[in-house]
Amino acid sequence: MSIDEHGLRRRVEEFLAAHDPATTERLEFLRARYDAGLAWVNYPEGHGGLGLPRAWQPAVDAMFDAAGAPDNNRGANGIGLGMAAPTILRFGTDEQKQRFLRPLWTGEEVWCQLFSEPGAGSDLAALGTRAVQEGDGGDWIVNGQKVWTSGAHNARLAILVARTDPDLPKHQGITYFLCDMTDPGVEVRPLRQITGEAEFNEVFLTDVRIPDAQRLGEVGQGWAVANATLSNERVSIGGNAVREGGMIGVVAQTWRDHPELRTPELHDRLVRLWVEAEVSRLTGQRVRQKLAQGQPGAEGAALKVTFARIAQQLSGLELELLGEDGLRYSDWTMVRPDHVDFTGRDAGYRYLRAKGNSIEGGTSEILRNIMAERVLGLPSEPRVDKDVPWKDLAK
Amino acid sequence: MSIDEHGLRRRVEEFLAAHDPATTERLEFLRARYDAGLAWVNYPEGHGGLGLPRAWQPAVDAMFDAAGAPDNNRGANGIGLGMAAPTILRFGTDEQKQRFLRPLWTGEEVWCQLFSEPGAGSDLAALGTRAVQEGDGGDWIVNGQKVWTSGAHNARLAILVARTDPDLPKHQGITYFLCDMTDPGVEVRPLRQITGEAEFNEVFLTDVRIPDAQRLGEVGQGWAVANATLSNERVSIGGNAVREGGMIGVVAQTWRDHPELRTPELHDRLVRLWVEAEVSRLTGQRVRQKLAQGQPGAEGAALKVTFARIAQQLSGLELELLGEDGLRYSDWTMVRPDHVDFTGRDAGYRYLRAKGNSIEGGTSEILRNIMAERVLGLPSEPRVDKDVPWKDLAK
Amino acid sequence: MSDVNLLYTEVEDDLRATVRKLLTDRCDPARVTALYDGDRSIVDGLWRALGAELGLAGLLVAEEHGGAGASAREAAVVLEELGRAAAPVPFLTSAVIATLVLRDSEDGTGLLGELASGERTAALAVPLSLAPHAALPAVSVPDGRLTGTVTSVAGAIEADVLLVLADGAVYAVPAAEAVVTPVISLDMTRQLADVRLDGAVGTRVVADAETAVRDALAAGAALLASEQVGVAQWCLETTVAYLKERKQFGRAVGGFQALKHRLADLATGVESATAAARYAAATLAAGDDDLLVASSVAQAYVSDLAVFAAEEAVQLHGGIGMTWEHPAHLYLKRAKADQIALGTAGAHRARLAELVDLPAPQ
Amino acid sequence: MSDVNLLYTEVEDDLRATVRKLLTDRCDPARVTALYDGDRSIVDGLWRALGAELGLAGLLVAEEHGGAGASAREAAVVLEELGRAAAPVPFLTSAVIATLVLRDSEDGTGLLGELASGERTAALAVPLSLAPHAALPAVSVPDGRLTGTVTSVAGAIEADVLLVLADGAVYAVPAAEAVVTPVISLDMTRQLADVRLDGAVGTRVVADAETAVRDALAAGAALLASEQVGVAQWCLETTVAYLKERKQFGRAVGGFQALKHRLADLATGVESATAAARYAAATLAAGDDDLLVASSVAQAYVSDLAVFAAEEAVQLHGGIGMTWEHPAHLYLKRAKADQIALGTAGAHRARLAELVDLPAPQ
Repeated sequence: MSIDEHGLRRRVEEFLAAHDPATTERLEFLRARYDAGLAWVNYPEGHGGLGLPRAWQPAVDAMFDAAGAPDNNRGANGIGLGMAAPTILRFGTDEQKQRFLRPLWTGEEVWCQLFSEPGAGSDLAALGTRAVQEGDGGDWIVNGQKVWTSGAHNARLAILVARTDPDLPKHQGITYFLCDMTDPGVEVRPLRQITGEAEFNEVFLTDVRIPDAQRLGEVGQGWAVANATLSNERVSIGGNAVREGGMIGVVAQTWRDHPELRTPELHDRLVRLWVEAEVSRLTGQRVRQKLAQGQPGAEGAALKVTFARIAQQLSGLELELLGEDGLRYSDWTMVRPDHVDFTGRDAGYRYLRAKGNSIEGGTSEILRNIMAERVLGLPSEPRVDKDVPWKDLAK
Repeated sequence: MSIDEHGLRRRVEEFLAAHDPATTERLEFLRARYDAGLAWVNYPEGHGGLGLPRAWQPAVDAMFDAAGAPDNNRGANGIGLGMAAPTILRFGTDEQKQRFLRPLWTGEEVWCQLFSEPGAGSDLAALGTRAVQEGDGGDWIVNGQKVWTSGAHNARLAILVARTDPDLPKHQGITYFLCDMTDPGVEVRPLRQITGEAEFNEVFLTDVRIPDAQRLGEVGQGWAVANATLSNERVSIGGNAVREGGMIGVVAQTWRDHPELRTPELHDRLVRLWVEAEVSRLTGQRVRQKLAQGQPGAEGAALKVTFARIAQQLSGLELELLGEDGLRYSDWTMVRPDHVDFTGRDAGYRYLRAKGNSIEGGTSEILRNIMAERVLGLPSEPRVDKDVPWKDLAK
Repeated sequence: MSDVNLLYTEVEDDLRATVRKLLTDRCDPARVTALYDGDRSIVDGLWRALGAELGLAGLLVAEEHGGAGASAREAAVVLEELGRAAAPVPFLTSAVIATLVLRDSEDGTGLLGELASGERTAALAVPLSLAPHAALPAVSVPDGRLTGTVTSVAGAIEADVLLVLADGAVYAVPAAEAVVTPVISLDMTRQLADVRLDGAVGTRVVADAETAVRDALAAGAALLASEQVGVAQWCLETTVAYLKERKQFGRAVGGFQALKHRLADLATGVESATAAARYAAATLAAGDDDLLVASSVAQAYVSDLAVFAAEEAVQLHGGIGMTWEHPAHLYLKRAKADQIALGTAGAHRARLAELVDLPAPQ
Repeated sequence: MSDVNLLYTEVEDDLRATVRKLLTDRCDPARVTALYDGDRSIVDGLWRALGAELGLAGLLVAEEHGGAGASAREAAVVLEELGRAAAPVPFLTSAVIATLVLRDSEDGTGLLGELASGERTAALAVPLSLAPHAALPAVSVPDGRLTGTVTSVAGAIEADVLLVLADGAVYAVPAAEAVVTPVISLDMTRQLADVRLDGAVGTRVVADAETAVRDALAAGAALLASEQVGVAQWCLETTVAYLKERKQFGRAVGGFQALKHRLADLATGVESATAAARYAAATLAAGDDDLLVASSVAQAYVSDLAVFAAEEAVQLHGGIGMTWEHPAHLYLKRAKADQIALGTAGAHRARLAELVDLPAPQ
């Protein structure tokens, strides 16, 4: 059964007629929307979608929004929606898709990501968290430490990579799991950042038990699965949809609001950055047009590097523009924010928070390697660790 | 016999009294000055010096200049004075010092440098020019091609590195020679550059014969000797002695002369570069003070990198400042200049010529490696070619 | 503003392939380099092939006047290819700028048809460095005869007709009526000339010079960005290819990480420049109100990026990039001259600040 | 101008060693970080040890007034060490700026002696961001009593005496006469306060505020550069050490060429910054006419370099540099606040343009 855009619109109208957002209970509404295939229309039927082009989704969302439909907790479940879901869809068994995708989309189950480790950093494949299976087909017992986990204290489930065979070279001995965050062996500690907030967590895993049914992909195939997750992450960062979106909008407004602070040198820097932000917006638009045409590319990496650079330069400029006010800060109290807004709070916060933009989700250095090798086809670094068993690597 | 600064001054006065610059024949005067140890006072007695601190030389030169003494053709013999002489002094036999240093200093014999090769580039040690000895203690027969040789068409002698054992790893099979440029096997062809001029040459060596007595250092020791030569080269580049020396002086003058061309953005860039040029002047001064105290350092590399960057940015800025006039050039005719002035001719020439500043005498990339490894002690690149015989290397 | 197509259509890809093939066959770098030694023999034949035979001279001219009736998007693709080849033809000056000056005029249609067919070639008599928002130069017409000098005019050497501003109007002046003195130019692939008129006879072809000329210059600036993209693409691709081949220290030089990161940054810049130039061309093609912003954004970004690309190409080629033999210098000189052409990046940033309400300090 | 010694003398090296030892012992990064949570317990003891016991409070005070009679060169060395430790002491505000305001005054010598001994600590009541050439703030003295507010004053929290500008003169006001309200500051290692005077009683200590205050601020700017050099040196050295240790992909991260080149550039910048700061200090010490140029060159260059060094340190430490636990953020915040302190780099460049005859467009 294939429908056109017009048919899709009609289907949304019919759904809304049958489920009045004003009177239907929130969760009931969301579950029904999922079951009607109107959650993410590009997903297959039976898993919240209708197998339609992804490009049609925005129109559907707009119709639901206009009708006052409840939202599915997008802000708090970005990792679930953006990273866990497409990975489960691609690598999961039917049972896993059945079990996890609906409560994920409705926001009943929030997800976090247990990838990074203090000892591994950019070299994610060097991770040392161990998972040992209790006999063939038995549960996996996981021990180790993860870090940079946003939302871990609110999450019900996690995507997790762990080492299942230390005798293999590092990329080969990794397996991917879906981990229950309510397991008593999971301890979540806030990790305070330079902004004063604790937006991330450290997660300590002690004899955490994961059924083999919650393994995603084959044993030892975890690196490939994790890479699929990560490439989903990067596309979502970088490039504003509208002119003066993001940091440039904030700083341009500060400029317009404060004629008394203007100097020629700051003007020159601001206008340069305005141009760069506008060009990066156009570049993002072009990348999305390429993706929609199915043209491949690692340009998501370039967009993210550029996004980070511009955000950092703009937020640094804003403090110099503010001068005396740039010396003042709002609040150093440690809090665990539910929601992170790169352009929110005060100028000092924006400056400090922007420093993370070139680290989280792949450092700008790693992304430049990716661009050089995958886009330009330049030779990779001489690899000293490629064929060495993980346990014998220098650490 | 050790003398103090006062004694040195008196010695110069006595020499000038005995050799009136106005009436003494030029070469006779220069040879006498050399023999009196007043050529380069830090050189040993008998070789044009008195074994005194190098820092005392400027005062001596100033006294000779003030007296109207003839100059020793410095401009045309920079490679001889700056590179060949210190290397001969350090590695030469007594006979070699006796034979070569005096005519070098007096300018009777101009030198050039036969190091770079088209196939080797920054990887100088990969050079392929071959030197084969005719029996034990016999002459060496040299074949190969050199490039980027300035002044080759005016030179009487050359410092030359050639491969004497292709079966050894690349750094070990090199030997250093003093080559007679009048040998019939030496062919010099002008190499035209992007400025239109041919400031450099290609030199083709066909069965060039060099007596073993003109070998400098042991057979196979050429790499160490060449490195001594190159570190002498770099100290001499970078850092102006006076405020607004070099490119910044030229561009600042253009700015002052043309109020009608000024814009705020060009002003900002110019003032930034003025600051950088001034700071680089101070940095050069500090490096020279360190050297005078005997504090070691590879800061010559940093000075040269900075010098090139500033010269390039300034000369690029100047063309934008000139606008319409920046679109015009003086002359594309191919000439072989006797003398190169980075800040001479017109703005277009300055812009193009400055591009060479980050290539000649060690590219900025190679110099950054040197700084990272020698100054900061960072690990060197994984070397794939260190222990491989030269003849088996990828080329 | 958001739904403009920034990719290339199939028609545009086909046009590109045709132009590239012709340039590969007939625009040999050695003959281009010969321009610097005064040998201009490549120019006429190449322009005849491109302008008249391929019909590019009339690309932007309506079909009713004998042109192809194509849009600025196609002209942009042609300019990308001309930039990639550092081609010495008066396409930008005659088929874009001079053509657009005449396009909406009643009086100039005869000339427009001749330009479209490639029969004649024209040049607008302004300095190449003139920004679209700068004061326009004009000669005087004391007795109906044009008298005065305009310096550093691009395309004047190749032109049969000069479009000269005087008295608020545009006059078409046969080149034979003017003294056209070639200038030794930084970029000899677009050699400039000084134009002197001494009581020349001209035909009034556009009544309102101000609007027609400013619009044509803004369009020229929007499209020049595509030429600059072509220059930058050549520099990037040639450098990447060279560094994959060139071995130093037993490895391909392109495998050294410091260079990889620089090339990644350059590639990012070239991708961004392409987006900016495409947006400017598409906006121009659509007659979108955002043209002035799009055009200045493109010039502000792409001008500097193309220079950066050419400078990186020279540097990363090492000594070979400094030689007369290697074509890199053709692109360095073209990129630097293009940066100044139709207003520097800085001039366009200053203009943008006004357009997008980022006021300069008073 | 050319023969100034830009190196460190033996006396200076000895002073550095003493200060560094004390800071290593008593300026623990964890206690410095605690300032951000309102625990200021480190400040008093550390300042007593440095200022009074080591005698740094009187470093710039003549021996006849109980000081050490040292020069700005020694003060610069102290500031380098304070920068390296991100030390939260009022040396710059009290022992440099306030002290220099009083130094040439007849009336202030009593207070000067108390400052020299470390008995009392003073602060000049101006915003930390004030450039030496900017308009000076002043309070009013309607009836001989001082009334008004000065915001964002550095060193006010630690001060017993505030030096307040009013009526063209400088008044010494006991802190108890003022309402000093601490400000949550971007850099809590130099926490600011707002100062409110409401009919406060003060003693007139300097008759010509204009000259004394501007000279003191220019000297402060010249010497702040040395603090910034210290910050930058810490960032460079800590990052290099970390990258030699940290392994990724089976190798020390510091062996990857892209990072090596960045660190080489950073090291070049730190060396250059050191030269600029040394020149400013030496020029100040010698009473050289070139001071204003030297001071603005140092601020124009070193302010930005220190921020760059701190930003590179955070980035090259990866995630760990973003954590509260790692001290890198102390230096990032100090560097950024120092960049704004006593005029931004941009403000000093604008001043320099006037001093060295590079006129801005009219």
